[in-house]
Amino acid sequence: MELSQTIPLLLGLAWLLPLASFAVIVLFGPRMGKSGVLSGHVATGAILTSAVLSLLALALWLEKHGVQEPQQPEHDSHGARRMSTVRRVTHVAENEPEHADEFADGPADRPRGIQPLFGSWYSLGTFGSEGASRFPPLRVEIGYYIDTLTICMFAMVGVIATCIHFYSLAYMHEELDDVTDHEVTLPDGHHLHRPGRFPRFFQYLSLFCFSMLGLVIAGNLAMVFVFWELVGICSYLLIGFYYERKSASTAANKAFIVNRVGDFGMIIGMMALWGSLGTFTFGGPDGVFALVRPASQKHHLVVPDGMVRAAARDQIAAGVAPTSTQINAWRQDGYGYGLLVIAGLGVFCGCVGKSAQFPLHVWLPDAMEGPTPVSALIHAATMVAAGVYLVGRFFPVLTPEVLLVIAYIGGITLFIAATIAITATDIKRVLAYSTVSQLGLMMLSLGIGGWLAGLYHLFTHAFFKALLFLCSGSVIHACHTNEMPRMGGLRKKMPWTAYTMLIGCLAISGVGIPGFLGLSGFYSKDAILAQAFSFADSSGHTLLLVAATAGAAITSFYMFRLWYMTFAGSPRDKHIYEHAHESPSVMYLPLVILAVFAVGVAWTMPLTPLSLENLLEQARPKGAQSAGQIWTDLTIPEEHASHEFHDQATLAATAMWVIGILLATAFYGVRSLDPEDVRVQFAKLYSFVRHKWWFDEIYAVLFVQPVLLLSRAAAGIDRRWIDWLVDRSAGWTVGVSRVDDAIDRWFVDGLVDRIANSTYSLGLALRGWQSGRLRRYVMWIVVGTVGLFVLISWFLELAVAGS
Amino acid sequence: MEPINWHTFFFLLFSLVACAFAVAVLISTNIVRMAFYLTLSLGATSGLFFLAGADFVGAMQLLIYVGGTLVLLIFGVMLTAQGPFISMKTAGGEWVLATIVGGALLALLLQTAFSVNDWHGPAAATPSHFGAREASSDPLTQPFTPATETASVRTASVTRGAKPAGEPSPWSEEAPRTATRLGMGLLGARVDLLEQHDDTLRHGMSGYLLPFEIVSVHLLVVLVGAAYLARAKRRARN
Amino acid sequence: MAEFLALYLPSWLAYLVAGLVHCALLLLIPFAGAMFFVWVERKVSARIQDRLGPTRVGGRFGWLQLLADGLKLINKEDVMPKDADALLFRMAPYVSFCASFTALLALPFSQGWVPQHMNVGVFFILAVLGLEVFGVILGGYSSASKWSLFGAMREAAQVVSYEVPLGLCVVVPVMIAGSMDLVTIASMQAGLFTNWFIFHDPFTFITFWVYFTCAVASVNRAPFDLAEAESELVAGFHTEYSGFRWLAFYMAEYGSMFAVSGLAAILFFGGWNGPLPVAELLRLTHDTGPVAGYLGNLLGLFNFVFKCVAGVTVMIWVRWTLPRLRIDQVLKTCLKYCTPLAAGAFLGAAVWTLYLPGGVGLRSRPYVEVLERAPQNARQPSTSAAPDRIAAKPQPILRAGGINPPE
Amino acid sequence: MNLLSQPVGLSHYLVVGAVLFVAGVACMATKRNALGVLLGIELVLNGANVNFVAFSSSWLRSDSQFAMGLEGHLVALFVIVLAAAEAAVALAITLNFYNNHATIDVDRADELQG
Repeated sequence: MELSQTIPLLLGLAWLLPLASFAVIVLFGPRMGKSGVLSGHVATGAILTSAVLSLLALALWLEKHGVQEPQQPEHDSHGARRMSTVRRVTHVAENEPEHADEFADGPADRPRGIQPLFGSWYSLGTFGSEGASRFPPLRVEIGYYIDTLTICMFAMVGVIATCIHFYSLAYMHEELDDVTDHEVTLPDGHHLHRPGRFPRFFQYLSLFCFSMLGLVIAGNLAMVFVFWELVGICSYLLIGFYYERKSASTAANKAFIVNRVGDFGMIIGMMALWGSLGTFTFGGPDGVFALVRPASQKHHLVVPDGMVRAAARDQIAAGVAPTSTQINAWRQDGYGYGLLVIAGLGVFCGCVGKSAQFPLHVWLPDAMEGPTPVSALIHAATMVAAGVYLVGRFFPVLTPEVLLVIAYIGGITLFIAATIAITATDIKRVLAYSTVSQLGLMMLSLGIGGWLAGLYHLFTHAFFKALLFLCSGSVIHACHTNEMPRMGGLRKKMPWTAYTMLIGCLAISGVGIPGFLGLSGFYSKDAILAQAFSFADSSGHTLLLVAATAGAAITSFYMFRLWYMTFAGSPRDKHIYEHAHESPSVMYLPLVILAVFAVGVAWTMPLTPLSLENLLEQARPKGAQSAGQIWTDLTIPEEHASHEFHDQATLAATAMWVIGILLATAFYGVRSLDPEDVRVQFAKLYSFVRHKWWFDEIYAVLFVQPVLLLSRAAAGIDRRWIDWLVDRSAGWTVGVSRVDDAIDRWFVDGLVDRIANSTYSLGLALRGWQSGRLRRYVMWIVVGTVGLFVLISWFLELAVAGS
Repeated sequence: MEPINWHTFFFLLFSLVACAFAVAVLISTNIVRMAFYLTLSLGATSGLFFLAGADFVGAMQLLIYVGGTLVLLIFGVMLTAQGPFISMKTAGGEWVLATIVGGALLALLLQTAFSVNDWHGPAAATPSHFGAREASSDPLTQPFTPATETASVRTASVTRGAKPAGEPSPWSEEAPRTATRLGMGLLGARVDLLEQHDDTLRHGMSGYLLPFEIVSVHLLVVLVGAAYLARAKRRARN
Repeated sequence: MAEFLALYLPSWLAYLVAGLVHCALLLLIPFAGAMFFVWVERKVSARIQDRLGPTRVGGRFGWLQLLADGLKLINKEDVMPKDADALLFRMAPYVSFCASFTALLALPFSQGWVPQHMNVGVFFILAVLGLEVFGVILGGYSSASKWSLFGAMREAAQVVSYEVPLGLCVVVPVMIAGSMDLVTIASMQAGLFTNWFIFHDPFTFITFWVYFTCAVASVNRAPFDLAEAESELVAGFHTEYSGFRWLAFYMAEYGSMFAVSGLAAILFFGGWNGPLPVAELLRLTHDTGPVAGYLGNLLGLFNFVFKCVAGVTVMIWVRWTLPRLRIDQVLKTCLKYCTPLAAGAFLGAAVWTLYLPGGVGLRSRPYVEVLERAPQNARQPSTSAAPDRIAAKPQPILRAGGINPPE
Repeated sequence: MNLLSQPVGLSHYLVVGAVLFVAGVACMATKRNALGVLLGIELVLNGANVNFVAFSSSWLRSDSQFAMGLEGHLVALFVIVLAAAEAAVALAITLNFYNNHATIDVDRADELQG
């Protein structure tokens, strides 16, 4: 089969398999094996298969397209550095001549073009008809848009999800039989005792995998939105998995509602797109990308005609003919640019909600109420990254202004979350906040034009954060508490977990030896930092640079704080320490696998250009960054330009992680400094950060209370006025019905009775024929037949004779 | 002497058996024997089907009717086989009545059967059809024996030329594979109509997929219903 | 043969004679077959029970024992219960016998050596074998004995319910072959033994075993012989029978055993095609000439009969190995195990044939070849027994399947 | 011999069908035994089947282009199958009747008469 059919087929299968397992588990879940234990295996098998399929697709893709050498200008300094690193096996000499033309015509039409595969599997419906408006009819399709990014995402999601499924098999085992939930106390003082929900868990997981993959492979914005909501609902269901716990159900609702806020923005963005362009599809000649960055314009950002016309509708209404020249004139005047910005911002709003960016980041930490594998899969590796992914996917449409907004939102998020993570003591919350801040980092990087860097970090982060979460899960599994202060010294008890987690921490702190080798985080972070440097350099937004750098430091600090508090030192809670134990192998083997990925996912396969970075490079959207039209002095630097800053980026990153780790070691490792002192020293600051910057409280005051008040008022009105009205009308109705009743009794009934009586007497008359003699009936049938035949033939003769 | 037309011979044989045992069913009073006679009658009828070239229907008749239905009936017979019910006399008056009415019906049917001239058999052919007639009647004069197919049928089928290949007698080489065609027909593909050169006839003929489905569902329902009734009765007993 | 005779006799006589000869040949199977199998059964059961079995009569292996049995049975007095339904009582054994004998009528014994070639052969055999139960029921009913009645009822219940999985199993090879014509089916499995349908795919493999079980049940042999459960019903439906009528029942039983084994051999084991295509290798086909073809057919005949005898022997073996089931167990076996298994296998085989039409990789040659070879075969004027030109009919699906308009 | 040498035609089949049919009808009309009535029904259906098959075979009639072709066979098949179903249900009903009234005399099944 031709590759362009094979790949969608493979990915489509990989996408649908979890759905199948979901269906199976929904139907037969509890009946599969003893209390549904098989459902776990079904789900695991499904996701394993789709992971294999995705990897197969990746292999096919590589085998078709290969991987180009990264084609960025090499400066001798980097040249030396590159030569010495394993990452890039390229030669300065070869790349030297390329500079000139590259800088000449910009990256727009660099021969990076691997055409993405796009198409439609199934059309859900077509709204509007051809030629009814100036738009093509809106086709809501199940389509696909596959480029290297998609395939990599598939592989990543597949692998991680598989690991996590295996892990969950063991982690959720107590759900197999009845569970006594010690966190729920019933009114009668006992703890809640409920049947296990093993199959339900895996059915949700499968549904989630299906939705996530669908979101990744989606070929148009509408489909993205659908699966966007699907992953939302999955996360809702899984956060509220222990829905008897008040905290869990509130957390689930919180996550759901907060996400709705974001999705509202997203819907606005979609409306802006649809209302002006009349299409949702990404790919294709009339797809969004092609409209915004037409190849004719060397893929530069161009406000599409549709938006221009939409903006200039008054003139058109006034009778100005929208000829192409006129439209160009309008475009020069900046018509429709606002729409583009709105579209970008709207879509980004969705991403803000989904990947917990600054105003809406509050849900993610609470989402940790869900089972740990869920936190690992959904709230660390995949779903929350979906926002970043969507920004990356939508990158071509985003104007510099939007990008700047994104960058700042990301920066703020990064910083806030990082600070909160320092003081959090709940092991999962620490990780949650670190997730938030890492997502902020990615957003920031995307916002400052570091497309590759951002997505690069998305991948590496997915691996080590999933690893970290699973480790924390195994810790919690071992000591049945989330509170780090009650742990400590677990290193000896659970070596596997401890050291895999150590690897995770190193990876996330971006540890590496500059110029030689590093863990995955190292590469992605210094790519981001480099971009931040170049951005700060080109357009003096230094704050972002500071945020990114500081963030890096804080990250490594709290990660090691976490590790030391959990594994190092002496046990603080004897009881817990006694009962702690290493998790079963099915739990720590995934850890090992993920650890391997966390270390090596960013490495280059020796002697080949094959590396994650170069892979993503293939998917980089065409088109150069243009200057903003609203903030005209704003230009997002090209990413390839950031390589001259690689040195200071690397240095900064290294310095940051060194500082962070040293601090953490000082505070929690060797305890030469006492955190308590600091806490006392900055009591106000501490409580401020400890209370998560009072976000929840502020929101409570700003939004929740007003809504409550409003609803109370509404209830009052309801009771006082509407009820009164209803009672009255009821009274009237009674009166009317009395009259009606009389009419009914006298006229209608009289009529009906008469008919009934006559029918009855007729029946009495006819019943004599009903002899009940079967054979008599047969006789009559035969007689009737003969008679009929005779009659008919006779009449026929008559007719013939008559004619 | 002119050769025996074995088709006729076997036709007479089977039809006699069928009719005779049908009448036997009618006049016998012992219910078990009636069932037995019915078996023979149906068997003979399936023989007639084979003769008429409907081999699949014939086999079906044997399998389902004779095999299934009658076993079922005999079941009933035996379940209710108690002295008084084995043979229940019918009043003479009803006999008379039945005879009259049945006779009328029979007369009617016979009259209809012989009313159409073209139905008297291939021999009663108008000369215009002669070639075709010769051809398609040829196999009939062939002695009836398994898979006898002498040159005459060949030539016949050749001379027939335009005529669809579905026509020759059921025992010749080009015997219509009714099984396959019926199968395809039940699946909605009327492969036999590909040979139907007469558009007016091909027109409006379609597959039988829907009836097939309906019948299968109907069967299911019937089975469930029968099972239910059977169970209900047992509950009624105790 | 008929044509040959027709040269010398008036045609009707010729065909009569031919038919009679065919019948005589076929009658050998129930008669001689029954005797032989009785002897085999005795010997096998003896061996299984660590005895010697008949040894005296006629030399070492007691090979004359069978003759002695036959004579004894024929000489026995023919008794009939007083208030039996005479007509049915007399009829019953012959009904059974005719059924199982007629089943042999459609069985191709070798390349084209088939008494009555019909293209719904499988169906026909199933149908006719199904009729055998009538004799049993009538016999059981008419002999006015409660044992017989019980036996008959059990038999009826059992056979009626076992028709279903049996039919399902038979449908599987039919589906693979795309024809209900036994000759076509068998000639499709020509070549190496890997072409046999039992090796066509895992499902057919399962199907065969289910088929065999159901076949054993439908000819009511142990462990399914509830109709004549000696321990409970004196002798089941033939309690009241003796002498030749009893012998008829007996022959019917062995005849139908032979028939179902033959059906199995054709459907699953390539019919007259040996494990190695010896006949083809030695060019013993009708392409080389009538005599060679005749020899090839003899070889085929040997193959086929060998397979049938093997099948029957296995049945005997089973009978003397397994204990008898209870009636509820019998029905449970049918409804809970055989039917679902058969249905599943049918489904699987359907899917398999849909996606891997060639069957598993071991096929020494694809069906297509058979199909291509078939028409020339059919065209060849052959001089030996009539039906062999129909030996390899093209797969009807290809011909009449509406995929390609008829020539 | 003349009789035997004549090829039979559609009419002959129809005659057989008619005889079966009438026999069945008469059976239904005369038998008091419910099962007898069932047998009659089978006969009737069978007669109808004979007609169908006869009409569908094209070499029994001189106007062979008017043969029903497969239609007849298919209808016959449906008739057979439905007859089987009908027999099952009717039998079940009969047994029920038998168990409730301890008789299978259809003349006794007249509780619904007027």
